[in-house]
Amino acid sequence: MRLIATLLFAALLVFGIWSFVDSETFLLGPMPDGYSWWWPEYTSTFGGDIDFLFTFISWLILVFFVGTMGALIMFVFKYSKKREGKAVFSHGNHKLEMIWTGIPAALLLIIAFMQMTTWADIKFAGATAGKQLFAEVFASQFDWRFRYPGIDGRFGTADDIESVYEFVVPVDEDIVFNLRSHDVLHSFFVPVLRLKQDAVPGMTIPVWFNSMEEGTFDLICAELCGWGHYKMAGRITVVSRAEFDQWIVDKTAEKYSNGQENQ
Amino acid sequence: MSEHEHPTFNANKIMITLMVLTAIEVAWGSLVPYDWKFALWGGLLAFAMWKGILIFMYFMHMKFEGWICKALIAPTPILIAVVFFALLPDIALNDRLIHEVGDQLDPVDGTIVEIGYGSRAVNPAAHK
Amino acid sequence: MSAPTTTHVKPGMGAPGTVREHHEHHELSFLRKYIFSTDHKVIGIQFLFTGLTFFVVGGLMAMAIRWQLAWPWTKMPVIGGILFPNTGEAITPEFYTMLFTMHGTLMIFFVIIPLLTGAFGNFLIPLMIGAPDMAFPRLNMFGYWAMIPAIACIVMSFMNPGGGPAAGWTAYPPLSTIETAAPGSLSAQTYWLLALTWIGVSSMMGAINYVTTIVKMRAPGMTMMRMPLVIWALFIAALLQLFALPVLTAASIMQILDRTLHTGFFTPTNLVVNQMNPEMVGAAAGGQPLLWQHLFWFYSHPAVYVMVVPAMGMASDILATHARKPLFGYKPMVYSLASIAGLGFIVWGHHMFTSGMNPALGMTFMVSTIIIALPSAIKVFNWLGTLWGARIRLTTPMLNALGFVAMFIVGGLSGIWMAATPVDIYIHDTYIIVAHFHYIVFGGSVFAIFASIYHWFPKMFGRMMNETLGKIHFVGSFIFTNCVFYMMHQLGMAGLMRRTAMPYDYETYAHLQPLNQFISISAFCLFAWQIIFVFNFFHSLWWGKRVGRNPWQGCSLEWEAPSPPGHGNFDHQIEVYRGPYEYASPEVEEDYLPQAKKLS
Amino acid sequence: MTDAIATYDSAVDAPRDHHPVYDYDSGPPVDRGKFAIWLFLATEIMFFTGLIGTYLVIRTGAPSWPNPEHRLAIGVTALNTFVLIVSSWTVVRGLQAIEKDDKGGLVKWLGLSILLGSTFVGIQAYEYLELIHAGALPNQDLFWTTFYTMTGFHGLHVIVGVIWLFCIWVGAVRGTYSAHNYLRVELAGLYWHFVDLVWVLLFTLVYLM
Ligand code: HEA
Ligand code: HEA
Ligand code: CUA
Ligand SMILES: [Cu+2]
Repeated sequence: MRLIATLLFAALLVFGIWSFVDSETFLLGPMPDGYSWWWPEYTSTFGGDIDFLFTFISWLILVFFVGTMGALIMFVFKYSKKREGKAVFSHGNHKLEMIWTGIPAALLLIIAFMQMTTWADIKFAGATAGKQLFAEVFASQFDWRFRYPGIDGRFGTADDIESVYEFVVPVDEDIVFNLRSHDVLHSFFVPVLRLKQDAVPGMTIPVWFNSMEEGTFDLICAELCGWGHYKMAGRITVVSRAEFDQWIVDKTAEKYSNGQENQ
Repeated sequence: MSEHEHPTFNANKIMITLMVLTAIEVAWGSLVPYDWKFALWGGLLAFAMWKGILIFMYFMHMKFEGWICKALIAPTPILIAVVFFALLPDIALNDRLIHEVGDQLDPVDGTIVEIGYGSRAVNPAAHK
Repeated sequence: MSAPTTTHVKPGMGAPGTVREHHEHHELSFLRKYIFSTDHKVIGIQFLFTGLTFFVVGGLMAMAIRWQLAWPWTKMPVIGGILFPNTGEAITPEFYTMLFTMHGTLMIFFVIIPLLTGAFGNFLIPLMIGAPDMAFPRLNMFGYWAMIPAIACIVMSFMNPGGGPAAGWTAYPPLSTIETAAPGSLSAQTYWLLALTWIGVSSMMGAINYVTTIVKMRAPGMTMMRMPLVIWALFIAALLQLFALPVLTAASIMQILDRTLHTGFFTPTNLVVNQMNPEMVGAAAGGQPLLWQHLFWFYSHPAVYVMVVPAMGMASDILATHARKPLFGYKPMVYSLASIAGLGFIVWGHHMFTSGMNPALGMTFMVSTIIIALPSAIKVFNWLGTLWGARIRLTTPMLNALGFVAMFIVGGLSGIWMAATPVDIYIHDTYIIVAHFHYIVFGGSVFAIFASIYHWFPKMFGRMMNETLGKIHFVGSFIFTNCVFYMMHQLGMAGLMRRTAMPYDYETYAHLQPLNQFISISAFCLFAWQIIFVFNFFHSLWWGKRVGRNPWQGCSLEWEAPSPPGHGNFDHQIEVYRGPYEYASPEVEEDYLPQAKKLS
Repeated sequence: MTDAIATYDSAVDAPRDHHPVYDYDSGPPVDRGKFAIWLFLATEIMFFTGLIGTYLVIRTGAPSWPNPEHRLAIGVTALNTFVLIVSSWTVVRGLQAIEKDDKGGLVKWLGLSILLGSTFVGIQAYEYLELIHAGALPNQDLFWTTFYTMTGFHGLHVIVGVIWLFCIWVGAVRGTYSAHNYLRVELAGLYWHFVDLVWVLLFTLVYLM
């Protein structure tokens, strides 16, 4: 039993380390084109900060994981052997207690401080205040709708453009949009952008991001919103500024040719 | 049976104080204009607290209780404060709320009251 | 801790050590003895059986969840025909929503909390502090009987013709309050809320009883600082319940009113759900969904500590007993338990980082959440300190307790990722969260429950559980648990969200199906493996080896009583002379020195 | 491993029959019942924290809130407040009577408290009926939502309190309580005062503010 127990716990340790060190292909070998068991590559400006924090914390907890699990395995292996005599008669050690309270406390405080600026950059009101509003995003059961100010750059005018499912944005620009819902909670989640924000009925929440790469990415609803939650998909298409302007023009033309100016 | 000599306090006096305070309170509530929030609320809250403390200390004789009963109640004021102050920024002072103002007819006296929230739109600048 | 001999005998209401005469000579009828019993041991065992029964139900639901995630929309073997005759014997999206809602609810409110505080709290508290029963035996009985309406409500909710509650165990409005938002949850959600309220009443009665008993009924010499850690843990968990639960009750009542009387606590203005505007059909509006989230988590975060704090206490006790060594750092352990509880009240916002909560508030909650990892760290290090230099007996309870420590470390450490607000933006509501809390509640609490069942089974029923079967059960459970839940981290890393009935339509998730199939197969194995436990449990109940008072050579007071203890628990007067963990004491020849043993 | 497990030895392990029950009072000098009732009151405080806290934040968050004077009959309720305060006072007098072993006094004062408590419930029921008649329902707007929830749950507490006091009163009529045995009176009183205290706050917050 002693050996089995030791091996069991050791297996968990080895497994754990392996999953960290070889995170890309862990267990199942190389994945097709860019997929991995790890986070997808980030494309937003603040993605790097988030990934850095994540990696930093990962290594920190890996150290604690290895330390504590290692000690556990060692003690189980060493002290479950049949031996003569009694166990060490000790009720604790004050100095040791101070050390293992102090070191984690310091590390935890460091983590706490490290993330404050990143958080403030992403979510604080200051990050979006006073910036040009790019679009309004409405979530509802079970689709995404995007409203653009259109050619005149103002909301609430006749040339506003509405798009369902597809959110087209220009690359390398700060995109500020208002997130709204008029039925239940939803959540705007784009894994590659490292962006998630719930849409709360009754609230208008300003959100921003800046995608550094062109491409199409999944937009996912990440908050339970009813039976169709699993299929509430959208798509973000990041294009160059020129393409984006062209898209707006095309959309406007389409709108008027369909005679849909009933705003 | 009881563990200690029972506190003797003049219950009649406390009762009369409570009565008087209530009377003043009602007067305060009706005399101070509804818009003088600070004076109205401040005064009323002070009176209510005063009365509450009188009841708590004397009628419930917490004043004469041992430390143990005090300790049992001690966490509650802290938690009350925690709940209240954590709810404030999100519910009471939430500047992301945006609702159209809905005028409603008062069911009792038929006057128009505003229920719901004013348009406190975010980023008015962004909207131009 | 080293056995001071002065006992702080404070005369209470009566003379110290009042001995009540025992008049019970007649046999109680079956009904009085096993059904309407006021005996804390019987009530504890009632909770145990109720909890385990619901564990099987909740487990079956988990299996259905896993079936859907591995082979979405395919014919469910065996039970598919019964459950879904109309949809090709496959799970429907509505049913999937109800499945995880009910799975989470049952597991938390009907399994883990009743097992930890109801079953072991009831059984252990009087025995371990040397009391004849709870302070209010009748109230205790009502505490169990308040479970019955709760069970009735949850069954009604489940059997509701339109479909079960569909808003997750967190029941976020408006999904949970507006009937058109989740077709099928018409009255089910109301029953669900009533069930929650009843279970709250049950917990509250229990908690009042536990705290009073622990404070007022300790045997002579049993000072607070000589109580076993389980008792400390149950004490603190009871306090958590007392101060947090009423807020949830208030919130559930508000939600019930929103649903039935159409009040407007959580309904914002100008809502349009499924072409229906609540105000048009006469509902009040102007409320806020976030209000519910705050009130809900104000209880439910402390509740997750209710689910782990008693488990920590049990693990501490079992580790010390089977390591034959005094617990390392008794006082720090007590203080860290208390600070987990205290801090537990100010961290609830970490469930709401991306919910639209004020970001400044988010930062505050982030700091407090990070700080709360510290007392847990102290506990882990002290458990390891206990193992150091020990003479470990690898019995089944010990193995399970070690399993608890290992998995609590994994689950707790992943909590640090989530506590970091920017990181949580990505991982909120992904499978990393699912992995995190299953590691703690299944790997942690459930393994601690297994350990406690193996450890205290002899005391409960006077018979031993089979050790060999127990070890086989542990090894398999440990392996499969890790296969299931460790791999969920990988799902979460790839961004897979929870509560998704069918993820593979998304390009981002398309490659995850094989991994999900692996997890599901492991989960089925995990479930099947529990048959060994069930067999062992019932077999030992009747045919297990008879044991004496102290089969594990433990120090705490429950081992002074006969197994199983009779009415009034102890057959001789108990006096306590030292702390609960005097193993390997040099003062005696054996390697343990019971609390109640008088040394000349 | 099993070597550690002591086998059953009927000489030491069998339970000894006909033993007394050892009941010991360890804790601080406060009665169990009183200890428990304070715990219970702590839960009640948290319950009303949930309700009143919700009201306060919803109210302060609303840019406009109807003046309660326009919607509620302050005068009647002020009278009701007096009634409840007096009932609290009579309970205190009852307790003081029984402390001096004045059994008749206890019956008298408790009876008065029950009457006053019932009056309170009656007046509140009347107020509700009037309001409902005028069309004020809890689904009207947030004012009525919070009003009915808070006063309704307080009303339920008053009803429970009246029933509780009534049970005590029956005991008092039968002469159960004496100067050496009045804990139950005190506990019921504590609950009653708590209900009174909540009303004092509610009256101010809901009716006057
Ligand atoms: C018993 C249950 C339990 C316990 C004990 C915990 C413990 C912790 N939890 Fe967990 N949690 C849940 C149950 C639990 N949780 C549940 C059920 C949910 C999801 C609810 C839902 O949405 O449905 C959840 C969700 C959840 C979230 C929300 C995630 C989200 O939805 O976005 C967060 C965020 O901060 C969090 C954090 C933590 C932290 C920091 C701890 C800490 O207490 C952990 C502390 C422990 C350790 C850190 C490990 C041991 C220590 C060491 C080995 C020493 C060294 C370590 C360091 C110095 C870092 N949890
Ligand atoms: C306390 C908690 C608990 C426990 C023990 C479990 C156990 C399990 N859970 Fe659960 N789970 C939750 C709490 C819990 N869960 C919660 C709160 C949620 C979130 C819900 C929500 O989103 O709203 C969730 C969600 C959840 C999901 C996510 C669903 C989704 O978001 O789409 C999944 C997916 O795989 C899952 C799987 C499992 C599995 C495979 C187990 C297995 O470990 C189960 C194995 C069960 C057994 C093996 C039972 C065996 C029985 C016995 C041992 C008793 C013996 C009986 C006698 C002797 C009489 N759970
Ligand atoms: Cu929309 Cu989930
Ligand atoms: Cu939490």
